[in-house]
Amino acid sequence: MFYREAGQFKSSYAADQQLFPIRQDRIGVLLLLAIAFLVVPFVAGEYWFSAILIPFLIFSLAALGLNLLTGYAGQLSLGSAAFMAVGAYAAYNFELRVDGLPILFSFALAGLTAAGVGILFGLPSLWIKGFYLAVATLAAQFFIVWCLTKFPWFSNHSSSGVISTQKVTLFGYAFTSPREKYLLVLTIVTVLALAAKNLVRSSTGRAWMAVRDMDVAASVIGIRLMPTKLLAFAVSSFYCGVAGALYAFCYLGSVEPDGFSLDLSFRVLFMIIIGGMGSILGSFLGAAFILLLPIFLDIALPWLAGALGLPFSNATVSHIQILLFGTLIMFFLIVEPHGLARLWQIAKEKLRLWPFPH
Amino acid sequence: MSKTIGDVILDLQNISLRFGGVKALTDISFDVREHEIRAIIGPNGAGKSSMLNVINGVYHPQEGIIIFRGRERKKMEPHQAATQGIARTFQNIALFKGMTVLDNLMTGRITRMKTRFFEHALWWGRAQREELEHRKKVEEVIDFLEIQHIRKTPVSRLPYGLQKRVELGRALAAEPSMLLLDEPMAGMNVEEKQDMCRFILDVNDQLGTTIVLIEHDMGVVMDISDRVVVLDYGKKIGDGVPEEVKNNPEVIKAYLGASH
Amino acid sequence: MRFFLEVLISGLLSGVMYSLVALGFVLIYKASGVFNFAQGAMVYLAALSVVGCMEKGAPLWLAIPLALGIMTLFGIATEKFVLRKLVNQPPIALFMATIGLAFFIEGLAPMVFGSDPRALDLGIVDEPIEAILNRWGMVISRFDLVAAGIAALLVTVLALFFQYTRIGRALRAVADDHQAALSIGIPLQHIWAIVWGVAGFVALVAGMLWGARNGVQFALTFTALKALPVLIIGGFTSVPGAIVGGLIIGASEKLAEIYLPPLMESAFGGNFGGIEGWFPYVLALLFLLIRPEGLFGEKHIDRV
Amino acid sequence: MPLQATITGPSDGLQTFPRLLFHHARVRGTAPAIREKDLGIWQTWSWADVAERVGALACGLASLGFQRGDHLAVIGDNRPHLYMMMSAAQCLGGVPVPLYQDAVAAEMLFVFQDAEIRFVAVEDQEQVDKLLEIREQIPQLQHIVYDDPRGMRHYNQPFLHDIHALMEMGRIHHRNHPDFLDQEVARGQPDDVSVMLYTSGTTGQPKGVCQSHGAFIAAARGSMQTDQLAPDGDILSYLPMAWVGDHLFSFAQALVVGFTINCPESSDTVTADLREIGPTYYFAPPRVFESLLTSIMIRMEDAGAFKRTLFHYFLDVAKRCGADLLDGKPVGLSDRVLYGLGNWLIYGPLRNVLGMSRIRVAYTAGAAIGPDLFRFYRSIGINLKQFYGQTETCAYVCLQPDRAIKFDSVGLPAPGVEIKIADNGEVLVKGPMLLKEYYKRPDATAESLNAEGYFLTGDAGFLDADGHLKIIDRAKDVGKLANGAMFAPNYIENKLKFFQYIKEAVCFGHDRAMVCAFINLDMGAVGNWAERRNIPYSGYADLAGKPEVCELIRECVEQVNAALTREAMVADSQIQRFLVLHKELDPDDGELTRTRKVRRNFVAKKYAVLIDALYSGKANQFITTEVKFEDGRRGQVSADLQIIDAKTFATVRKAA
Repeated sequence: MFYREAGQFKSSYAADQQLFPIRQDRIGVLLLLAIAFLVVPFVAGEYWFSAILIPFLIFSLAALGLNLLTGYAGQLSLGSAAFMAVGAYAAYNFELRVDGLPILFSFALAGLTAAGVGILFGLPSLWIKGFYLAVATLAAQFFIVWCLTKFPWFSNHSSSGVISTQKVTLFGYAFTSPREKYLLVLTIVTVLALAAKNLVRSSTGRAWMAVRDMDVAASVIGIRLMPTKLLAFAVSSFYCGVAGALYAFCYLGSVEPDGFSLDLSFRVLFMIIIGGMGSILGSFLGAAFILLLPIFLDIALPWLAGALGLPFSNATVSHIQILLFGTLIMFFLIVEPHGLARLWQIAKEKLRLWPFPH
Repeated sequence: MSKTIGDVILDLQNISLRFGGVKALTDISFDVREHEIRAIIGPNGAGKSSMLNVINGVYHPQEGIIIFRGRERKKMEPHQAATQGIARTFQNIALFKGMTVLDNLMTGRITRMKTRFFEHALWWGRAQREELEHRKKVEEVIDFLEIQHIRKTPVSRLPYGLQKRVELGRALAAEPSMLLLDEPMAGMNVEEKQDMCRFILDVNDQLGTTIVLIEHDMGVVMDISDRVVVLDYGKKIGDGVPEEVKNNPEVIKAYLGASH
Repeated sequence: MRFFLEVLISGLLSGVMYSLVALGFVLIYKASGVFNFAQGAMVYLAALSVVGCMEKGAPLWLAIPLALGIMTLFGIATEKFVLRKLVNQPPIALFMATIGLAFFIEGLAPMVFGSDPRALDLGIVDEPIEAILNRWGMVISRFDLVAAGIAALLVTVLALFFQYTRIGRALRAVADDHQAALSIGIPLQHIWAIVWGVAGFVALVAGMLWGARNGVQFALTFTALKALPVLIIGGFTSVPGAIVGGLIIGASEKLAEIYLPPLMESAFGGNFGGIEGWFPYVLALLFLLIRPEGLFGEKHIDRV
Repeated sequence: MPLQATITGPSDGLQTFPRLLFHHARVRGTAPAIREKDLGIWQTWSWADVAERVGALACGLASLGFQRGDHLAVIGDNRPHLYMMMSAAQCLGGVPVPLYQDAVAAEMLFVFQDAEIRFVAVEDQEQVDKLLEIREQIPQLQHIVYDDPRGMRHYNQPFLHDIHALMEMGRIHHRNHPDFLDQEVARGQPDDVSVMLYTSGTTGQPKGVCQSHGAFIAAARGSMQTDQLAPDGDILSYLPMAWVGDHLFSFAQALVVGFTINCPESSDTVTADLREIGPTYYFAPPRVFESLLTSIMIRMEDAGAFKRTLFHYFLDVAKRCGADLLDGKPVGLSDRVLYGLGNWLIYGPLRNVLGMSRIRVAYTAGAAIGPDLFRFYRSIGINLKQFYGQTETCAYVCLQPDRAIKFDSVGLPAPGVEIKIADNGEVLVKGPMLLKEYYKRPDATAESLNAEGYFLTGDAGFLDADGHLKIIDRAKDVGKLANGAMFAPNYIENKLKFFQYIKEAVCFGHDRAMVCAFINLDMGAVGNWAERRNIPYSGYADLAGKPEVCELIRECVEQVNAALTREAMVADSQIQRFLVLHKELDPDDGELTRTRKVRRNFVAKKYAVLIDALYSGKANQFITTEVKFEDGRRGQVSADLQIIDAKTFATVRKAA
C-alpha cells in the first residue's frame, strides 16, 4: 500500500544488489534507526532501558549469532549460552588483566575468544551432522559451564564463579546510566547486524546456505566443507561471545556460570525458530517475542485469573510460560517454519501488491 | 560448420570401485577428448552415475588412475575437481532450495571468487567489486539459458523442467572446461527435451565445453554425442562413435536382455 | 581393587537406567526417524502420572495401568497433532519440534499433577545387600539390583515382542523400508502411534524406577540429557547398542567422578566435583572420532 | 578527438534528425537517451554515447559503400542498436525502412524488391536466416548487419557483419576521414525523405510511404507543445518499429524532445518491464487497456470482502469525480476529500502495480475505445487520451488537449493541421506532416492527395460544435437512409458494443426508412447477470429468448438512441426495431472473419427472413439455422424470435 515501486528501476548491479533495493524499505530502516538513536533515548524510562530494550538488543545479537550458524549454515547448536559465557568471562578477564584496555577491545577480544572456542567445538561438525552435532554442542554447553565454575582462575577466585563486571569506560568516558549503556549496545548491535547482513548476501553467506541446503552439491561446485562450516561456527560464536560480554557488562553487571545454562541456550534457539531461521530480521523479531511474552503473561495471567475467579500461583505462571513456549515452537514449526520473519515478508508482499491479493 | 575435436583431456585407466563387497565398476578404461560430447549409456544399475562420481572425486576408486589435463591423480576431493574446471549436474536435482535462481548461479562461481569473509562483512571495495563482476558473468549465463524471467524466483517454486535448466546454469556459471551431465533430460516432456538438447549443443559449440553425458533417451544420445561408451553391470561393453555402438552385438544383447 | 569394583558395579547398575531411557529414543528413532528429545520429559510425565493417580487415591496396581493409559493417549496425540503434520520436513525440524514437545510436557505435567517433589514407594528398599556385603565386603544396593533386573526383563520382553509378534515385525520393517511396512497391512500412522505407546511404556518403567530412587521431580527430565551420549556410543538404531552404551556411560562416568577430581585438584587446586555432568558427552565425542555410526549402528553411504 | 559531428547553429537549424541527435549530445550529453533491460539491469546509453555510436555506425556503413538515398531495411524487436542504425542511415542521407519483425520471409520479399534494399540491419540469427532463405531472389542485397551474435559463430558469409565490428570499422574510417561525418550531416535537408514506412493496405500490395525529416519533426514538435513533453520523460518502446506510432513516439519525439526511450528485455517481459520503468509517457492500443481492466477486476475478485468493498466504494467515488478532477472541473469538497483518501488507499497503489504511477500522458488509438473503459483510466488519475492519424500523416492529425477531453471524439486538430470535411463526409487533412509521396507509386500519390493539397483519409467524420473531430466510420462503409441522412453502421454498432452485455451488433438501414439491428449477447456477462437474478437458462438460445434479457438489451439500445440524438449527423440513425439473435455469430459459420469482424453482406443474406420481419412490422419470426459444431458435426437450431421496438427520441438540434 505504501510501496511505489514503478520507476525504481536499476541501471547498475550495484543498485540492484544494494542492501535494501526498494526505496520505501530504505526510508523505513533509516526512520527506525533514527527513532532508536534519536528519539528513544529521550522518551524511554529507566525500566524500559534496563528491563526491555537492553536485554532485547543483547538477545537479538545472540539469536543473530545462532541464526548465522543454524539458520544459514544449517548446523544445529544447543550450546549458544556456553559461547555467551565464554564471551562474558573473557571480557571480564581481559579487563581484569590488561590495564586500561578500552572496553570495545575487550568486547572484540571476547568475541574472538568465543570464536576460537566455537571452532574447537565445531570440529565434530566435519564428520557428523544433524542431531549428532546437536549432541556435540551439548557437550560444549556442559563442559564450558563446568570449567568456568570449577577453575577459579576464570572468576578471579570468587566463590562459585560469580563475577562482578568492571566499569564500562571508553577513552575515559564512563557508561553508567542505562541510557548510555543502551546507546552503546545499540551501536554495537547495529554495526554487527549490518555486518551479518553483508555476510549473508555475499559469497560467504551463499556458501553457508549451499552447505545447509545440499552439502554434496556444495562440495561438487567447489565449496570446501570444512572451512565453510568452521567459519560459520567461528562467526556465530563471535556474535554470541560479544552478546555474552554485553549481557554481563551492560545488562546484569554480575553473572555466574550457571546463568548461562542449557535453558538459556534453548531460549536463544526458540528465538530463531519463532523469529525465523535464515533471517536477520527474524533474529530481532524472535528475541522481542521471547522476551516480551513472559512479561505479558506476568501481567495478563493474574488479571485473567482474577477476572475468572480462578486460584492462581506464581508457579502456575511459569508453568504456563513453559507450556506456551513449547506449544509455540511446535506451532511455528508446523504452520510457519520460517517464523515471524516470513509472516512479515508475506505482509510486505501484500503491501507491495495492494490492492491486489496476489 | 563442423567443430574441431582436440586431444584427450581426460583419461581413465582401469578404474575399479567397490562399496563394501559390492563391485560398482570393474576395470573400466576410456578417454574423453577436448570439445567432444561423450555419452555414457547402459541399463539401470550399470554404474553410470558412479562413473561420473569417480571423475569428479565424489567417489574414490580402489584401483585405477585418472589423468586430467596431463595431471595424474589417484584421489581427489570434489572441490578440487571443481577448481580444475569440472562442473556437473545431478540426476535428482541438487539445487540449493532455499535460494533464488540468481543466488544458485552466483554460488556456482564460488571457485572464482577471491575475497574473504571479513571483506564481505564490510562490503567494501574489492568484495563489492568482485560481487558485481561475477553478477555480470552470471547474467550472461541467465541470458544464454533464457531464464531472465525467473531470475529472482526461489528455485523451490520452479517447475521441474526449469529447475533442471537452472542446475545446468549453476554448472555453467563456473565456466567449466568439462561438464558432467547426469541424465539432463530425465522426466522432461518433448518440448523441454528439445530445449535442453539445444542448450547442450550450444554450450558445446559456442563455449567449447567438453561434455560427458549420461542419458537414457537413445535417440538423443545417438543424435548429439560424438562418441559413446556403454556400461553393463559395472563393466565396459562398448565404446565408439554412435554408429559403431548401435551395431555392437554385445550392446544389443545387453539392451535386449535388460529390456525392463 | 574392591573399591574399584564397587564403583564399577554401581556405575553399571545406574547405567542400566540410562539404557532404559535410551531405549525409548531408539524405538522411536527406528520406527519414525524422529530423534525424540522429549523422551526425558516423558519419563517425568510417566512418573508424575503414577504419583498423581496415587495421590487421588488409586492404589499402585491401578495407578500403573492408568499412567500407561495416559502415556499411550499422549503418544497417539503427539503422533496425530505434531509429527504427522511435519512428515516432509527435514529431520532437524522434527528434532526441534520434540524440544518444543519437551517444554510442553514440562509445563503441562506439573500444572496437572503438581510440581513439588514427591516420593514413590514401590516396596523395594534401597539398602545394601547383606549377603554380598558379608561375602565380598562390597556395597551393592538391593534396589539397584532389582531395577537392573526389571530393566533386563523389559529388554527381553521387547526383544520377544519385536521378534515374534506381527506388530513387532511391522515395527522392525518400518525402520528399514516404509513401503515394505505398508505391505504387512498396518497403516504407517498406526505403527507410529503404537511406537509412541511403547516408548511411553518404557518411559513409565524408567520413570517409576528413577522416581522411586531419587523422588519424582523435575530433575527426571535430565535423564534425557544422559541418554544422548548413550545413543552416540551405542548407535541410534540399535536396541543392544542402547543397553551396552548405557552400561559404558554409567560405569565410566562413576569411575571418572571418583578418580579424576583428585588428579585435577593436585594439578590446579580447587574443587572439581560434578565431572559426571559433562564426562559422558566428551566420551561420546571422542567415540564419534573413532566410530561415527556408533557401536551397533549401521554405516550409510551418501548416494548422489 | 571524439567521434561526433560538430554541427552548431541556432535551434531553428535543427531540421533533420541527425542534427537533433548531435544537438542533444552537446546540450545534454550525459542524460540517458536509451535504456535496454539486458543482463538483469537497465543498460543505459547517454546522448553522447548514442551520438558516438551512431557516428561510428554511419562511418561504418559508408565504408561498406552506403550511398546517399540508399535504403536500409531494419528488422527486429525494439533494440537500441536498431534505433541507432536508423539514425546512422539518416546521417548519410539514407532512408531507413523498418519492417515488421514477425513477417515471414516471403512477406518481406516484396518490400526488399520494391525498395531495392542493399543494406539490412537485423536483430539476430532468426532474421538472418529469413534473409538467407530469400537471398536468391534479392540479388541487389549486399550487406547484413546483425546486433546479437548468438548462434552466428558458424556463419562465415562475407556479407554478414557484427554490429560492433561495423562500429569499429566506422571508427577507423573516422580517423582517416575526420570531416566526413560532419559534411554528410550538413548535406541533409529537411525535405529529404527520412523514413519509409510500408502501409499494409487492405487491397493490393503494400505501399511505401515516404516521410521527410520536416514532416516527422513538425508532427513531433506539435505533440510536444500540446502535451508539454519534457526531456526528463521516459517511454517504453515495445510496439513494432515498423509501425508509424512507434516511429513517432520512440524516434521522432525522442529526438525532438530529448526524452529517454526504454527497450524491454523481451516481448514476454513487457508487463514487468513496464512496472520497473514506470514510464511518464505511454501508448497502448485499446485492447491492451481493456484486457488490463479485465485482469484488474478478476484479480480483485480473489480479494477479501473488506478489500473488495473498499475497492468498489472508491471506484464509485472515482467514477463520480475522478475524471472531472483530472480535467480541472469544479468538484465538491467532500468528493475532493474522498478522492484524496481513495488516491492514497486505492488509485495510487493501483497505478503503481500497473506501472503507471509516473504517467503524465498515456495514449490510445487504432480502434474505438469504450467510454466506460476510457473514463475508468482517467478517473483513477491516468491522463489517458486518444489521437487520430495515419501513416501518411505521421500519425498526427488530432490530439485531445488537456482539460478538454471528450470521450467520444478524437480531439481538436493538432497544431499546424487543417481539417476539412468533404461533401460525402470524408475527412480531409492538410499540414506539414503529410507524406511526400508513395514510393514509386505516383498513381497512388495522386489518388490520395487532391488538387488543394489535402490528404484523403478515407474516414468519414464530422466536427462538432466545439471543433472536435468525431470519426464515424470508414468512408466507403457509410450509406444513406431513405431520407438521405447519413447512415454509419460501424459507428452505431460500436456504441452498442460498448455495453458489456452486447458482444456483436449488426445494423441495417442503407436505402431504408429506418435502422434495425441484430444483437448478439455476451454470454459471460449476460449469463452472470441472469444468475444473479435467478433466471434459469439452458444455453445461448434459451438465454437470448428470455423476456428479461430482451428488456435488458432494449434499455441498452434506448441509451444508444438517446446518445445519437445529441449528434446531428447521425440523429436519424436511431434504432427503431431490433432482435436478439438465437445463435452466436461464428467464424466457423462464415458470419465473422477470422479476425472476428462481421461479414455484413453475408449475414444480411443468410438472415434475410429476419430482416424482412424487422422491416415488415411483425412481432416475431420463426427461424431455423444450420450450425457447425466445434467437432465438425452439423446441426440445426431453431427459435421463434421476438422483435422488439425501441423507443426513439426527438432530435435535439443545437444552433451551430
